[in-house]
Amino acid sequence: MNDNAEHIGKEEKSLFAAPPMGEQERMVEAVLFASAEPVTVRDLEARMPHGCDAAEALVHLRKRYEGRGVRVMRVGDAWAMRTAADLSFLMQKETVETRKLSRAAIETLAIIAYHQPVTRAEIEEIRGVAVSRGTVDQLLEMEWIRFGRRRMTPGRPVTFVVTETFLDHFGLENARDLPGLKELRQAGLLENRPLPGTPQFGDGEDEPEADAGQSELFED
Amino acid sequence: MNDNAEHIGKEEKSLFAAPPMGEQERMVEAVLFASAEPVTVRDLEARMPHGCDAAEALVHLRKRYEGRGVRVMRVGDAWAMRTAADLSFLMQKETVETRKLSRAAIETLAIIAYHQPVTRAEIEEIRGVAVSRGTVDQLLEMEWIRFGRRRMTPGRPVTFVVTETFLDHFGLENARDLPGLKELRQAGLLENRPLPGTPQFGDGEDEPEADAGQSELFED
Amino acid sequence: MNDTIPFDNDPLPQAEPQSVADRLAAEALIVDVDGFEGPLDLLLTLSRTQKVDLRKISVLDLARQYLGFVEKAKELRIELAADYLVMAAWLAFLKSRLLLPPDPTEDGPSGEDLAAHLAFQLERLQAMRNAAAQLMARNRLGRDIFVRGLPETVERVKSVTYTATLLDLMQGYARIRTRDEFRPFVMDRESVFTMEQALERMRGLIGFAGAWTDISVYLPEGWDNDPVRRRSATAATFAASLQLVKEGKAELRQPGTFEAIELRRITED
Repeated sequence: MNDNAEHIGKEEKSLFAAPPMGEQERMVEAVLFASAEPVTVRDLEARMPHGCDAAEALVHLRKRYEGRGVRVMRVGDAWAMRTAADLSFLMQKETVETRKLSRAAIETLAIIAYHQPVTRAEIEEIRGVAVSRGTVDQLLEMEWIRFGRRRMTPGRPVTFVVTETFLDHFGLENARDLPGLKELRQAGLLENRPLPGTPQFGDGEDEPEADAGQSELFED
Repeated sequence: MNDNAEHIGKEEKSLFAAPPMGEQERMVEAVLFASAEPVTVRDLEARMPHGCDAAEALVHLRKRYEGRGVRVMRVGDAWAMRTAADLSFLMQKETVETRKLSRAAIETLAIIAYHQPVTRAEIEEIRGVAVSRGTVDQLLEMEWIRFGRRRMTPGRPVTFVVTETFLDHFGLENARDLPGLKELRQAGLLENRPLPGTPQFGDGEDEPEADAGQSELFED
Repeated sequence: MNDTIPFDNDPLPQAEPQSVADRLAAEALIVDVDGFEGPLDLLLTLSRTQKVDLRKISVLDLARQYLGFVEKAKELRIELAADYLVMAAWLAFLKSRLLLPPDPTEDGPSGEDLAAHLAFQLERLQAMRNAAAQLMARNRLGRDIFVRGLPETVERVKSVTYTATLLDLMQGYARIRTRDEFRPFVMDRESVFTMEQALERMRGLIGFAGAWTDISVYLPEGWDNDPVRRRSATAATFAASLQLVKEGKAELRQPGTFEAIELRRITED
């Protein structure tokens, strides 16, 4: 029957019974696949041999594609085949580009790491330059910093602290592991001697503040 | 596992097992379905999660679509989904009017397909007439042929080979599947037999290259 | 291959086709000469009149037919392209080779070899034509087989990952914390009295210095209390005095070591 159906022209076919449902299902499948737009049941039947029941074929086809990578979907009063929504990630070609963090971002991040919790105004004071919103947003987005407790001072400014993601990335157990200025100097990262009488962060005076910071580092 | 996999970045995913084969099959199905062009195994795997075996998934998928209205077809090194040929009568709407090829173009195409890699001089020798530039240009433009390696004979003539687009158009898995290829070869009709008494360049020298022809068909 | 070329002793020396039908066919060929794709194509068409496998074709007959065709074309004053004539000459040569007993003194390929090659060329061309027909008769994309009607384009998502090392971080911090130490040297202008200032001041005052005067008298007001300012002003005033001496407007003297330096104007007369 199947073979016959293929060799007999459309007109003659109408004299015979409609093709078996399995065959009708194949037809609907092929038309939906190749069509550039959704196809109505009426259109389907107009294209299929006489006596076909496209609606029923669609029910079968739809069941067949259940849970597959491709779905038979209703679009208005027409039908179409689409890739499964959960596989949409396959339709994207991801290219990952690794870029060095900008100098502004590194400096801001460093200040937050060494001085946390720290307000934006404090960061600006230390850097001596305004901190752009984009820089802070970028660090927040990267999840290297997050908002800490509000400072209990006028205006109740928000503070920033570094996150666990930050510690992970830099291989630190906690922010206290960051080397102090003295160690930076010993490591040759600071070349010149400080001016006498210049207070140094991380040198004694800052310790209590840094300590206070740590306790609220992972608060929620 | 599945849910997790979606929330974990690509790098971390490699630490876990690849998705189950059923899931991989769905992915291959979705990608092939969505693309009008054949997709290589390499491309498939680049788009699928790490550790997937697209080739194996393709075997399953191909079996699944056996006898359906849509087929999974191999085109050279790539794979594509195409409607079953016996349902073409449903597709008047989708039929693309292809440019009518001249007899010269058709013959030239066949000669390139069966004799590839083949030089223009060899095509002319077989047809007994000069090959017009327009004929070759047309075939190149249709992307049915492309330039192959230069022949290592005096003048280093350029050769022509057929493309993946050619295979796709004629529903061939690869150039070895050309109809009657084996018989023609056995009958010695694909040999480049020189006119007795005329010295021919590249006698013998060409043989290994001609053999390599099939294997280097889709070299890059 | 040699045995496939029958050496029939055709009594007809000329190349006239044998029957009326053949003759008509030949004339039809000539009328259609533009439709042929060269001599090989014509030969292939002529060979069909032999109605045999191309491997068993009589090349001699074929050569006769071809030469007959060319003759006929000449009679009808039809211009034949050069390659048809070249082929005719070659076939005439081949015909003579095939008909005459081989000359042992002559080298080169035998008539049989040449005939076999021509038969091979015809067979190969026919094979390619058959192959082309088979190829074109295949199920073809866009006619019998169809692609996805609504392909989804692959969206290219470019994601940028920013990285920094601990060293970057520490260097960044070090850079900020040591910025003050690195700042370029800038003179504290507040406590500096320049030589230019002193010179200007002294030019105004020198006119009154008729007698020896301690140059400390020339220090500007307010510069003698703060030691830093006094040092600067003293140095500048002394330098300005030297300049005036150099210009010949004043003379300097110091009675003894660490004693006051005195200045007096020189009157020009």
